[in-house]
Amino acid sequence: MKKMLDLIIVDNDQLNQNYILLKLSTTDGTILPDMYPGQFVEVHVADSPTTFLRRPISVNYIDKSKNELWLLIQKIGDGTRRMAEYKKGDIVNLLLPLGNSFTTPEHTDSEVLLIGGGVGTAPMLYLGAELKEKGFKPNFLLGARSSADLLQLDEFAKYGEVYTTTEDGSHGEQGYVTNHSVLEEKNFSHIFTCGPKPMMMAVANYAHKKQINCEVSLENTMACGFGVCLCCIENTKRGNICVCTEGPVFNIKELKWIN
Amino acid sequence: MKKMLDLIIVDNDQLNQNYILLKLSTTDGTILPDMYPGQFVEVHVADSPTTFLRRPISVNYIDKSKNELWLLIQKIGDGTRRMAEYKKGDIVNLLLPLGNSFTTPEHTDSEVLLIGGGVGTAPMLYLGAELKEKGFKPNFLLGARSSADLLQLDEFAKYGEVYTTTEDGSHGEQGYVTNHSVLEEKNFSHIFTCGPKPMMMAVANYAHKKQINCEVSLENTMACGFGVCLCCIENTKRGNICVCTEGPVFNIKELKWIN
Amino acid sequence: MDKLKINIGNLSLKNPVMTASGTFGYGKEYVDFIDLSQLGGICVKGTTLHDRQGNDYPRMAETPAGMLNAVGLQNKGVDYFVSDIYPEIKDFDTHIIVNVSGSTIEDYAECASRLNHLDKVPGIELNISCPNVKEGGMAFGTSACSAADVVRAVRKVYDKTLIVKLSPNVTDITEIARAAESEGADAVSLINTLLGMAIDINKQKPILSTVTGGLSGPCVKPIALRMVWQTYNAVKIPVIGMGGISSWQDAIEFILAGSSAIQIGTYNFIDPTISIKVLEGIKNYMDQYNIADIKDLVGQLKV
Amino acid sequence: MDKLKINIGNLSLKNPVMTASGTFGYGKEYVDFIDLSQLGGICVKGTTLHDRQGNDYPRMAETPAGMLNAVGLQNKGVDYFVSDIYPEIKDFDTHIIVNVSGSTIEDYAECASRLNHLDKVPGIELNISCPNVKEGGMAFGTSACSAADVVRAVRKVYDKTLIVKLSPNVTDITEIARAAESEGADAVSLINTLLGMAIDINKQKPILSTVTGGLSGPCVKPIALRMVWQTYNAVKIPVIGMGGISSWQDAIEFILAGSSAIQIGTYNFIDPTISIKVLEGIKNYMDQYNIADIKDLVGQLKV
Ligand SMILES: Cc1cc2nc3c(=O)[nH]c(=O)nc-3n(C[C@H](O)[C@H](O)[C@H](O)COP(=O)(O)OP(=O)(O)OC[C@H]3O[C@@H](n4cnc5c(N)ncnc54)[C@H](O)[C@@H]3O)c2cc1C
Ligand SMILES: Cc1cc2nc3c(=O)[nH]c(=O)nc-3n(C[C@H](O)[C@H](O)[C@H](O)COP(=O)(O)OP(=O)(O)OC[C@H]3O[C@@H](n4cnc5c(N)ncnc54)[C@H](O)[C@@H]3O)c2cc1C
Ligand SMILES: Cc1cc2nc3c(=O)[nH]c(=O)nc-3n(C[C@H](O)[C@H](O)[C@H](O)COP(=O)(O)O)c2cc1C
Ligand SMILES: Cc1cc2nc3c(=O)[nH]c(=O)nc-3n(C[C@H](O)[C@H](O)[C@H](O)COP(=O)(O)O)c2cc1C
Ligand code: FES
Ligand code: FES
Repeated sequence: MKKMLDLIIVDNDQLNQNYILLKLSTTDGTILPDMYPGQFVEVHVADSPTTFLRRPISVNYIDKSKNELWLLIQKIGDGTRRMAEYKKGDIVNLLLPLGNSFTTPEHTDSEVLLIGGGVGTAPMLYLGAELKEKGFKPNFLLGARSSADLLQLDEFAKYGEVYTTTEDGSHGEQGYVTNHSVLEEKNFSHIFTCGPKPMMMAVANYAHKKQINCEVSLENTMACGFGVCLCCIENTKRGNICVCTEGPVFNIKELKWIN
Repeated sequence: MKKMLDLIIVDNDQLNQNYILLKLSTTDGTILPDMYPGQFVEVHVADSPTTFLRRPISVNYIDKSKNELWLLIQKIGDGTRRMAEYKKGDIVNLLLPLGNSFTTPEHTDSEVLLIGGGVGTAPMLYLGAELKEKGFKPNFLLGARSSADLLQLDEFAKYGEVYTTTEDGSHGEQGYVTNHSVLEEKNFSHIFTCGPKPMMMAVANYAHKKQINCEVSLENTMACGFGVCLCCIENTKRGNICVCTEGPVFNIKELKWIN
Repeated sequence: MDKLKINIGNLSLKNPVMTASGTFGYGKEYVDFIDLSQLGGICVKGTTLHDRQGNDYPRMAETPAGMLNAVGLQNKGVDYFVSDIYPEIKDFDTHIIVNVSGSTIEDYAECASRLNHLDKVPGIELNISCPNVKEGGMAFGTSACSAADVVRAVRKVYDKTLIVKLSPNVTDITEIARAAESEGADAVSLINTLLGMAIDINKQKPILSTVTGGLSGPCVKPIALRMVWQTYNAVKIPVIGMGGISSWQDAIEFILAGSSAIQIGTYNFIDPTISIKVLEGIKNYMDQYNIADIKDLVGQLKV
Repeated sequence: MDKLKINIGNLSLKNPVMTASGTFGYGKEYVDFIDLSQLGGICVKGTTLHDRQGNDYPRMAETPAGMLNAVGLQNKGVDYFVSDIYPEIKDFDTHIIVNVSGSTIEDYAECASRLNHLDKVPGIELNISCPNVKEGGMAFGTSACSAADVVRAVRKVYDKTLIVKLSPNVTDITEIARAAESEGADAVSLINTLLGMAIDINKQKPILSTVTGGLSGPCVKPIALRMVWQTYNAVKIPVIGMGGISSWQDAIEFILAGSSAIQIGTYNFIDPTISIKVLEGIKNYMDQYNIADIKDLVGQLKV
């Protein structure tokens, strides 16, 4: 069930000058609604005159023991910059949980690969954590421009093997995620990915060629986030459908991406 | 010369739940521009989505020794409420100084009365301080609904005799300023007033009857504050003129108030 | 609660708070957030005779205190509505108004006639003002003559409450309102979106795939309010006001300007519970000012 | 700096950044804040043949991301301008454009003719779009026919650069633009304010003394941009774009949509130095994208 909730900022961790990690909890100790990997929230940025609509942000992680929702945020424009200024104790209004979620593979011995690019790594953390909890052994392949954009590596390491690529070679292998050697070394049955569209398209093509089951999480311009404005469409094989309700997670078989 | 300046909040004193006193200074220690009693500033409330225009606020006091500009603010709507949340260290953008100022009487032995009502007491503090510095012995007559709305009484006491009225009798004489006994007891040659329009009109009528020289400081809806939008007019004997440049201080002889 | 009751044609609304077409889906998307039975009515998504895929992506641009949309009436057509959606929503304890659009007069009429028999749809809102479709749409709403033609055709085949939704992209909205009235419209609703545009200066391209799109949200409120006031003074049928309502104060402004009912659009995206808050606010305002019947507020602006 | 030069009729502006009439006084009010010689031009306050007291107070209402005004062309008349104001401002090192208004065609023409001989006023902007005066004003700007009549009359008596300022309160702004063009206007400028309204729900009265007033500020930007784009595609004379510009990014949008020059209005109230910031931003943008001549940006939107 979707809710509109006022949550309280428990922590704002300035990861570096471009990224922050917000930790939120309920104001009265009630348990956060169930949220699944791949889902997102819509943040109301109340005090930014230039931010009229809510901002969609993925669930980065749910710390069940602490009753915390984590949001990993890249400073892009006024809305995200304002969020980056939130202080412990501030109240933020959210719609949540929104969207569908990644599909858990049937067999826990499936070799699963979670590919994140840039801030698109955000949903991969929670997905990895949940997969591990269910008995999978997730592999993470994280790509970024340079090491400064590789975030939460320690967190990822808690849930599986972490591979990285950077465009400038400052961390892990140099190049794009689709060139990483682990793709040759291991035999993946499932790929989950989120990141810049060109990266996801490359991943999708790779997965298609190798006949690997592949789900991608799309970003899109959203006005509502819960299926009423019809602004966030992806032109899929089933026609124009809403990313915010029928996605953000899509199996590549549904998309018109493969060439 | 008018300036657009970023000033820094040095102190935000929550006087009570409706009023705050902001103290601002320059960010780099340069001396504040000269400002005269009756002048005002236009505050840019940057982070209130519902506050598009600047907000006019009177100069409450200039603490020359500390290089501080004081603004006394009543919480009315979103703009003033946001100002009330400013914290030490916050930067605020202001236009200043704006408007004309009160006229200093020629002889320092003139019996001068400064009448303030509600938040209209704001400019009276600086006016009283300046008059005292010039050798006058100002009398202050401050009116409010109840004692909670009588502000800065200790400050006023530094510069002259303080008389008060409250509508509920919780401080000073009960009733309106125009009923205060000091008006009978002393022989005033000059009255300066700022406050709600009905109060100022009553004062103006009283002064006119008694042939006391009287200046009033008008409030008005302003879009610019420096004479270009022509929104802030008062219909005077000289026609429609701008309160923000030809005022806010007017001699009652110029106004069409007296009946 | 009777003091909030209001009539639009034969239609009796339990209160004047409705939600605007294209911003409220089919209502069911909001059941997690609010109790729909509290609403006066729901205008569901624009419906056309045939299935429409709508415009290409991107369809949205944020603007100061508002947004542009270029959805282009994406919907599965009236028959799908009747067979698949209607059964799911017909038992909501509120009035469901179907917003009807078309590219030709015949389409409008045919679409309307297929809705005529639906028990739980007591009225339709004729959208002669959609700026986001190539043919028809707004074109009908920008001339009194073609507006009259559409309304006349639909009136012939549609028996229940007929609301005509007007375009603000005109020199004189009262002309169009009078044309609709004279052809038998039971009410007019206004405003639809204003035609606007936004540009991505890095790509040097329009943000919307359609170049221009429809502007809505608080930014349009002053214009909408003026048009409601003008129209209220020009026609005898009820006026349903909308455009930028984001608070109960806004709703009161629209009612004072002459709106018998109001619709909330874009702000549902920002606060999906806004309609209920607006309703509460109207009630409190009426209590505060001792207003015994909402009808005593409609158009009571002192000028 | 030559890469910023732009021509409007015979008038050569050193850069495309101008300030809008009614928001910049006579320029002198801004000398404390900025160096006027950096501006491409200044449109001074609306001037009429005779002295006008303007409308009653209140004349202003704040609205979401904008404001309504009902100043009503308060000014001391053209003769006072010529005798008292002109001498004070004529030596500013920028172009002074006088915004001319009237209630009758004869007034417009007479007012324009009295400005014809002023050496340092190289052009006038004909305001056929002011929504805040009872007679004339906007009425001229909402029909192609009467717009043509005014422009024709003024063109006969005014030799220098004639800019016609269009009203956005119309169904089709390109019609009016073409009418102005065909009567010899050297350029069109747009948009003037949109007719709007605001209500004080406690007093149950309009906030403005005139009930309705003119809406301006960032809220109108999407509408203005759309109209500039439409007009640019409809006429051959230069288009001067305005409406809600509050940043250099906004100005670039207007230029890409077809504005040869832009004007900044309401935002001067919020930031009196905004015009200079916009100019700097345009320069940087041109550097960033290697644009050698501003003319290569005008209307270069890729659609
Ligand atoms: C389902 C979903 C999940 C998301 N999850 C996250 C997340 O976990 N963390 C996170 O940091 N961001 C996430 N985003 C992206 C985030 O929503 C945007 O970065 C944010 O809305 C930008 O708001 P702003 O006000 O800061 O910038 P704006 O002022 O809105 O935009 C500034 C500039 O960036 C461009 N821009 C805006 N949004 C995007 C975008 N999505 N992609 C590329 N360019 C854009 C604009 O066109 C504009 O030029 C997600 C988006 C979606 C749709
Ligand atoms: C020259 C001048 C000097 C001023 N000096 C001071 C000062 O020193 N301290 C101070 O606290 N205030 C002062 N004011 C008043 C102050 O500018 C307003 O209270 C402020 O603009 C309100 O902004 P807001 O956003 O909080 O409220 P808004 O949201 O703008 O208004 C909320 C409600 O209050 C009403 N309102 C707005 N402004 C006024 C007003 N001026 N009078 C009565 N009702 C109003 C509005 O109509 C609205 O209904 C001064 C005004 C002027 C013109
Ligand atoms: C995303 C979106 C889709 C819309 N779709 C329709 C529609 O299908 N039919 C219609 O008549 N109006 C449609 N509208 C217009 C709204 O119903 C309403 O008239 C307009 O948005 C003004 O109200 P607001 O400012 O409260 O949103 C749409 C508006 C938006 C924002
Ligand atoms: C207070 C005010 C007064 C105005 N007076 C005039 C005027 O005298 N003549 C005119 O042509 N336009 C006048 N305008 C309109 C502006 O010049 C401009 O066209 C409009 O405000 C849109 O631009 P903006 O959104 O940047 O303000 C006035 C606008 C405002 C806000
Ligand atoms: S964002 Fe509104 S439907 Fe997806
Ligand atoms: S506030 Fe603009 S002229 Fe006074």
